[in-house]
Amino acid sequence: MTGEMIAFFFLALTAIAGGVLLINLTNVVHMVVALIFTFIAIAGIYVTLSAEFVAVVQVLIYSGAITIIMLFGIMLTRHQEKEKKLPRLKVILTGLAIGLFFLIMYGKIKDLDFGQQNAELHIDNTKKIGIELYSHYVIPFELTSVLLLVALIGSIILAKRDDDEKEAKK
Amino acid sequence: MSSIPLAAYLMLALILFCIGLFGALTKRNAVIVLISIELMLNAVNINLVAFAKYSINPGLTGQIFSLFTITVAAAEAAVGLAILIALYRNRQTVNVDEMDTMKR
Amino acid sequence: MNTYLLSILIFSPLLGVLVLLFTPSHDEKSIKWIGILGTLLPLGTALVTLSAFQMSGEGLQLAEKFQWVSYEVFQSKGDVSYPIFYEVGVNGLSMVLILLTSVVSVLAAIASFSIKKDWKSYFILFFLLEIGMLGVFAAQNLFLFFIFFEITLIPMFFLIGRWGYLEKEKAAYSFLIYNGVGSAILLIAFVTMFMKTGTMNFEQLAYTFSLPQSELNQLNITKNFKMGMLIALLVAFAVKLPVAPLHSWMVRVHVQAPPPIVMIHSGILLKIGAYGLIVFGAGLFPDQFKSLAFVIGLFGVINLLYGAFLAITQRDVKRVLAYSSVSHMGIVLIGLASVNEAGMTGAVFQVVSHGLISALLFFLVGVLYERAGSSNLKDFGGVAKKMPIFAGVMLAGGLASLGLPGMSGFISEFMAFLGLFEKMPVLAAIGTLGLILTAVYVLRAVLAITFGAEKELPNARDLSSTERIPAFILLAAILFIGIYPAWLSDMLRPTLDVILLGLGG
Amino acid sequence: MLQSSWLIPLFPLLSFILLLILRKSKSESTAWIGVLLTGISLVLSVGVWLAVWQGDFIKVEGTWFQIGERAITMGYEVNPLNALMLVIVSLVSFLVHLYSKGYMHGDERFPVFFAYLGLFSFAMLGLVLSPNLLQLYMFWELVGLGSFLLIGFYYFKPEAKAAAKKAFVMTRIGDVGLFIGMVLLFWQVGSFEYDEIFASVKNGDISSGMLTLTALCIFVGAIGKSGQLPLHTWLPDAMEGPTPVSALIHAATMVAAGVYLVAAMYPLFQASETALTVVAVVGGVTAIFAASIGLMQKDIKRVLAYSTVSQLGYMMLALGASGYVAGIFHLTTHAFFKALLFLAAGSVIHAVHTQNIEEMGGLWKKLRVTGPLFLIGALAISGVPLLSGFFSKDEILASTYADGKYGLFWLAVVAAFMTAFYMFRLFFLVFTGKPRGDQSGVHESPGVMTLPMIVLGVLAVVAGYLNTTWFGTFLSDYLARGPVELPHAEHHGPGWIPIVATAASLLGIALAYLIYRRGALSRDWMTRSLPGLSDVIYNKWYVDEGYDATFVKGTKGLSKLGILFDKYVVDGLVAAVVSGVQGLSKIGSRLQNGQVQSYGTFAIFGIVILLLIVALTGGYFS
Amino acid sequence: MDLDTLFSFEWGVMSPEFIILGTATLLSIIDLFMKRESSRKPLAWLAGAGVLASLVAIFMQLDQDVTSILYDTYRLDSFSKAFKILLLLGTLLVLVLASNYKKEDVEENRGEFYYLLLAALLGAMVMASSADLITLFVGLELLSLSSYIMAGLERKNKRSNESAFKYVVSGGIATAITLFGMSYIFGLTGETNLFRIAENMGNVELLKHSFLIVFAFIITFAGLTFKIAAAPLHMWAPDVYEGAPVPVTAFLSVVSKTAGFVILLRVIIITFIAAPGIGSEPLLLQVQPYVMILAAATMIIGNVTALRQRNIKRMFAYSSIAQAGYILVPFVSNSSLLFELIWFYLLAYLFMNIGAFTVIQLLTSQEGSNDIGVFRGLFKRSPWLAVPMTFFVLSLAGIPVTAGFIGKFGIFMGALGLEPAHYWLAAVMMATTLVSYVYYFNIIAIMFFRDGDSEGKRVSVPGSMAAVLAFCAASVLILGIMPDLALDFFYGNFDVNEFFMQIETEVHTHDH
Repeated sequence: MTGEMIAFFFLALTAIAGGVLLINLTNVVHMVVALIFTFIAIAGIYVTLSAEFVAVVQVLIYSGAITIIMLFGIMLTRHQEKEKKLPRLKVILTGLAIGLFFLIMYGKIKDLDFGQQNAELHIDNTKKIGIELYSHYVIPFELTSVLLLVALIGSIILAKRDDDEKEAKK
Repeated sequence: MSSIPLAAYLMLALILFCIGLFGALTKRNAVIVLISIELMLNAVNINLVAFAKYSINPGLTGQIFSLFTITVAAAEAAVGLAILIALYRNRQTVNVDEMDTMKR
Repeated sequence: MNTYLLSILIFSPLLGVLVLLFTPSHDEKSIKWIGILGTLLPLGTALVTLSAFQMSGEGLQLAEKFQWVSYEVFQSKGDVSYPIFYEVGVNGLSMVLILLTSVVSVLAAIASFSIKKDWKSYFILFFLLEIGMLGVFAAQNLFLFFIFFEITLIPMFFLIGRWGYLEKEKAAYSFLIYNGVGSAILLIAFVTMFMKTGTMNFEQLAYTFSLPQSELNQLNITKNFKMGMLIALLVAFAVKLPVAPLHSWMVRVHVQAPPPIVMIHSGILLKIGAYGLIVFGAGLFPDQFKSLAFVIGLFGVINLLYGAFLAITQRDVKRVLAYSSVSHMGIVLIGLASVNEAGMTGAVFQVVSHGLISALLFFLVGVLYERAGSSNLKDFGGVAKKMPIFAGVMLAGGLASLGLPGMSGFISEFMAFLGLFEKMPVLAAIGTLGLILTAVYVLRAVLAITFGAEKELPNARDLSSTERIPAFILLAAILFIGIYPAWLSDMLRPTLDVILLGLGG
Repeated sequence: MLQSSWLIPLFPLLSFILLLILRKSKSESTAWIGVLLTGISLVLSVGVWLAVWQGDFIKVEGTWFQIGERAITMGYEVNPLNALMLVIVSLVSFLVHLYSKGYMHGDERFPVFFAYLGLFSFAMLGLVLSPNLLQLYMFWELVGLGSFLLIGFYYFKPEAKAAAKKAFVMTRIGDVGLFIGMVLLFWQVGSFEYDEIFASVKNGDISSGMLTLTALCIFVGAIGKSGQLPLHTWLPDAMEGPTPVSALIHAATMVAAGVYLVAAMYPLFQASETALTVVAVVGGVTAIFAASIGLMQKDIKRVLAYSTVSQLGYMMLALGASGYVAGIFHLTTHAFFKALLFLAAGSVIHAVHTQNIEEMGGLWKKLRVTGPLFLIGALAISGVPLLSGFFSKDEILASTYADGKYGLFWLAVVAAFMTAFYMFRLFFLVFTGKPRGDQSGVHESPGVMTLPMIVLGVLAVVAGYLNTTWFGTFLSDYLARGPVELPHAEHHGPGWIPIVATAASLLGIALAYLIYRRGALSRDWMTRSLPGLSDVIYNKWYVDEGYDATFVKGTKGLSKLGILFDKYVVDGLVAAVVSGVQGLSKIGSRLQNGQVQSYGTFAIFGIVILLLIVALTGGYFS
Repeated sequence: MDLDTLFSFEWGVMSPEFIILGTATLLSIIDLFMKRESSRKPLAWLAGAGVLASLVAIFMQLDQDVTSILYDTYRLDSFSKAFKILLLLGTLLVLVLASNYKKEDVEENRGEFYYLLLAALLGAMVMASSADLITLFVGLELLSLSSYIMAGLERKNKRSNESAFKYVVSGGIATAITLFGMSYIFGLTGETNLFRIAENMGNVELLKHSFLIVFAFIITFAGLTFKIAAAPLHMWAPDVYEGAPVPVTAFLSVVSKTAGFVILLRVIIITFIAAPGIGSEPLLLQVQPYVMILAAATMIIGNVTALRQRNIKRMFAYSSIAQAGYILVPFVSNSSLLFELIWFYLLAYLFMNIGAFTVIQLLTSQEGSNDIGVFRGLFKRSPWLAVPMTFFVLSLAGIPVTAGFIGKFGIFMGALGLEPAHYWLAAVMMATTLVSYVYYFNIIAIMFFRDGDSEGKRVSVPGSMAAVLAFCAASVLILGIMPDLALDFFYGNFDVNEFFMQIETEVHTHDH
């Protein structure tokens, strides 16, 4: 067993553990924190897959940005600390469907192997990505900027406090 | 050379995807629902990145795809949260199962 | 002129629509006149068409054809295109029905005095309905037929639902859904045939289906396919005709719709079913039709007896007439089932004759309802005293309905049974029971109103001079056909000969 | 002359149309239109008859319309049989027109009555002139229409309404038989023409089973029109119509149409022994059955009506017993004396305004014309020698005996006895004894009424000499020129037959005299001695009640059942489909519970199910 | 690759998108500098002008050959042109609705509203014009995100909030599912370019993984049914349609749905056209039954559930679910008439649905209720509103002389023209159509047969709305009477084969 293998197992376990905690914890904040572990572990997984740049982005965006805005979201809204369970039957049914889904997929991906791999992926990873983004994928890239702009404006107009509301408070 | 098989990554992704899905469908807190969706997208990203390395035609494409996914996911999370806050202002609740004024 | 004569005929009611659109809706008198004049226009055109029509001419006359819709398929089937044409034409059969349509429409328009509100929209819908009816009979391909067939549906829905009696909406929905079922099946059958053969034209289809089986195999047309198509068509038109047990919508419509509309519905719209059975059933799939003849005959007899039995104890004269229509449509089936000249002619005669008779009777019931505000038999008695002409015409109509010689009903009954007795004498003999039952219920209903001790009727006036026009014209037509049937049979013969040739009879 | 015979029915039709147009006229002189036009018909008919007597026949036909290659024809034909019928019909019709002028005096629908009479005469004459079965059938139905209109003339009377309806429906049952027989013959022969049918019968083109079947079907038609058992019940009820109508339709013409039909189709019947036997049996049984009912009726017209049924049975018996001439002979004589009787009865009713014989009595002195005429009629129908009824009845008995139908023969003799009895019961009750009702203001009818009666009275006496063994068999010779081959030229039964017949009728008269004139026997003698039987007879053997309980109730019951079926099964199925869709709709909207997570679960389920199907069908586990 | 190569592409072919992008940018800037109180009407005109200009640009491109930029991340072919016309036309009409929509919340953000509408349109257009998974995905998300925001635009309306949130959650899950499927498509072939994927799908090595291909197909397909609101991801539609502002609902039911079909056609048809199924059959043939089940389920669920609706917007949501089911029929049957049938139906659907929503917007905003009762006695009150509405409803129900009938007729041709014919699918479609008569005609019945108490209360119709109504009604009728106008246009200008035509643009190897 190579060190890479061990690292993978450790990271995978962390990621899954974070997920399991997300399901089982009752405190909302704890759930988010548990998920941070998962996100970071996934970043580690990316590293093992020679995707350093993606790993960094993962840490920045998921473990950083998204988790934090989610925490903000939790703080901004009043919520029960202890989450009540949903009706049991519903949970079981959902679990059953997802379990089946898992089993069906599992059976076919467990021996998926193309026997090929790209060994040079980590060389100049970031640079290559940059070049690709600005040449081959320039159109979706530019489109993404529009998308982010939309998200920005949208979030502002939706979440902004009304002026009249403020006046009313005064 | 790495000895970790492609299947291991895919399996991990599948597990996380299922957990995310389960969370999205059973958690009552809207924020958790949103974050569970993020987890699902993350699982997809693992797939993409793994396929970028192990595939018939390995290359950077998968990683780039995953970058777009991450961006989009972030935007989506932001918008989702904004909507949630607007909703919270009016309804004073973030419980998903209480959002059922429209049915039939 | 003759080139577009038929199209002019079909769409001539549009002129009325246009004029009405620019007539103020409060000017009821003008609207009424426009309504009547607007139906006279198609009648006039129909008469011109009749004069241009060669009685003994075989095949299609006054045909028009141009390409209308085209679907092109490039790849898999190798440049096959599916053109849909606008093609109309008349043969003896459709000429007769077009005449019937235009005549009954005029009379129904005159009879529309009983309509009390929204004259303008009433007549607009009325005109649209007439377009649909004229088009159905003139259409020469499945697509066009279907379109006109459906066009009749919508105005009818409105006319029943807005101007009908108490349960009008229910009746309108029944009408819509039942006929929807019929047209749904029809559409599936039509499109299937179209896709198999690449044509929608009646004659081409008939030709294609008559090819030897070896050639049909190339088109993937099996005997079973033909049988399936025929059964689909039979079911579809059975709804329209209607054949028991698919008749309850028709009863509802006859009871709830305003009288002039029932005149049209019972007089013409039901006949589309019969027309379809003849043209598509017997015309396209003669062999299969022949092998189903017994079933058709059986349904005919069932219809005849079922309708008659149910008519006997109805309390409402409208219901009596409605079930009588069910019964009389059984005679059409009987005629068709006999698959010979006599039966087929009888069926068409019945179509025309019942068109006139039921129009007359429903007109009279409308008059009665207008006077008394009721159509329950119990509320009437001895009407003959105050309304002798009404009573006389009603009796005459009833007698025509029960097939008294000298009136059109007799000829059709006689020929239909004559036909069936050749092929299935036992069934026919059972069917003749219907003739007795018909007499029973017709006399019961008619006599209950006109004979007996006089009951109070607030507005008992005899037929006014306006009301006499439709009554006498219809009665005259009934007598004319009853006394001189050759006029009709000569016109029909070439067309029926073609169909019978296919049937090998 | 013969070429214009087609005009004969048209004059009454013209009368019908003219009078219908003049229906609002208050003037009773409109009646003369009808009288005049039927008079012309009568003259023409006599002319035609004379021409036929000379030996001229005619048949003219043209295509009416075509069914494929087959032409359906219309036209007219004159032969000995129908020439005779023409005369009878137009004569009686003319006389009845005349009589009605007086009888209907004061009726507010006076012209309409004459219009109806015209329509009926038209139909009856047309029927007689028909050269083919189809045309006959059409006029046959129109005759029914005329009868219907006339019976229902007093439309405001519920009884008249019911009677008219009953007459139409009952005869229609028979008509359907005729219809079936006619159509079956058509497909056997390929034509409706009498000639061609007879030719086919002669050539043996039709199988014997089919012959019997068609003959019987046609006979069913005759049963209906002629009021034979079991379709006789309409005829007595039809007496609700004005009395002249009864004389015209229910004595002389329409009811005779059934007999005429059998006679006209005689070659067909001759070809089937079974058919003839059936005709004879039905006729014989009807004769005695109706006579028995006639014994106890209290309504003057009903007595006459049952008598008519009985006499028609005689005619059928004659035809069935190969007594072709005898049947027609009796048809002729009966037309005269029965019309006479009805008109006389009408005159009585006109005078006393009641039809119940219990309320009459002692009218002989007041009705000095009607009384004797009625007596002549009664004597004629009873078969008292030297009057017309005697000869024709004798002929029938002789034929029956000669044909070997001895049972029917004795039945007929008994019927003759009964006939004599009830006729004289009637006579004695009405004209003799003390008045039992209010008879103030009773006076003899006017001349327009008595004149036709006198004409008929004369004929009732002399018509019998048309065919006697004493003077000559004119009628027989005359009919022999027709298309029908007379079976065996003459039946000369044993010489004792007239004696027996005379004895039977005299016995009947004597018995009636004893009971109703002398009171030698108590009137309720029979009621007391045989209560059950008399009850049954008084109630007309409960036939009406029987029909009511079976056919009428049965039909109504079936109809009600049908309505229930329509409501619960036919509509119920539709309702089931509708509620099925609505149920689905309910489930659909319940699934849509507003919970976004449920939506997701639903989606995952959808996907998983699809994946499972793929896995299972694709051999995932193998 | 340097700037020269970058500039060497025919960027001109993207002019429709650039126009939209430019207009959107301009809008947001102008909006920023406008006074709060000033009317936003000019912005609507500007937005409309932009859409119109873009439309013109597309018409000018009609005879342009197939062009592709950067490995099909953008391609201009007949398919994209044909469907972009629909998208633009739909948005143009929705803009009119939006500019007339009066709600306080919306008023405040009206500028953003137009901007978002254009952004969503841009996403949809990119979807129509791309043959690359990544571009398609980003386009899809641009459309989705804008739609989420628009649905929630009435910030103070609880229903609007709720609908937006449900939309986000459902959409997020759907996105994840779609992506999960796509990741396998990508993974198995190592490509994001659709044509290359198709090539690689034929790879013999993949035969071992045929199950995964089918799974990927089903998951992707199911995920994509979200946009067209077809089963099994249809359940968001009624709630979102009900809560969203009417113009947004119109947009979702027409433009967004059209875009959904566009991406479905692109991804599914191109990618899997040569893919092997389990065993020896081709995949598309093998999965036909499953897609048929989905189509049938969609029609049944949509039509049957619509029966119980009293809320008019909700009813139209179910109606639009059902319509999606109809359009899936030719898709399922893989007919050779596939593109023209779908295109024609969507065109017809655009007119009838937007027309109907125009009337709905006018009525619901006047009456302040979404209950179907707002139609009560409309014929008496405003016949000129009732009559066009009748046309739209009849067209939706598929009654002749309307465009809807021709569309349905075409669908039948597609379903029945094959060997073996899909009789049962046609039967399901017909049966559910019958069911749909009940609720469609219910609207008519309410308008015509029930004279309400709101007698005399006429509905005021602004000029631009009247124009939309007239245009839609006329189009519905004209296309119903002369469908060749549209079909000839389609056949004359578009070559379906271009859809399958892979263009080898210069391949840039990574030489560094």
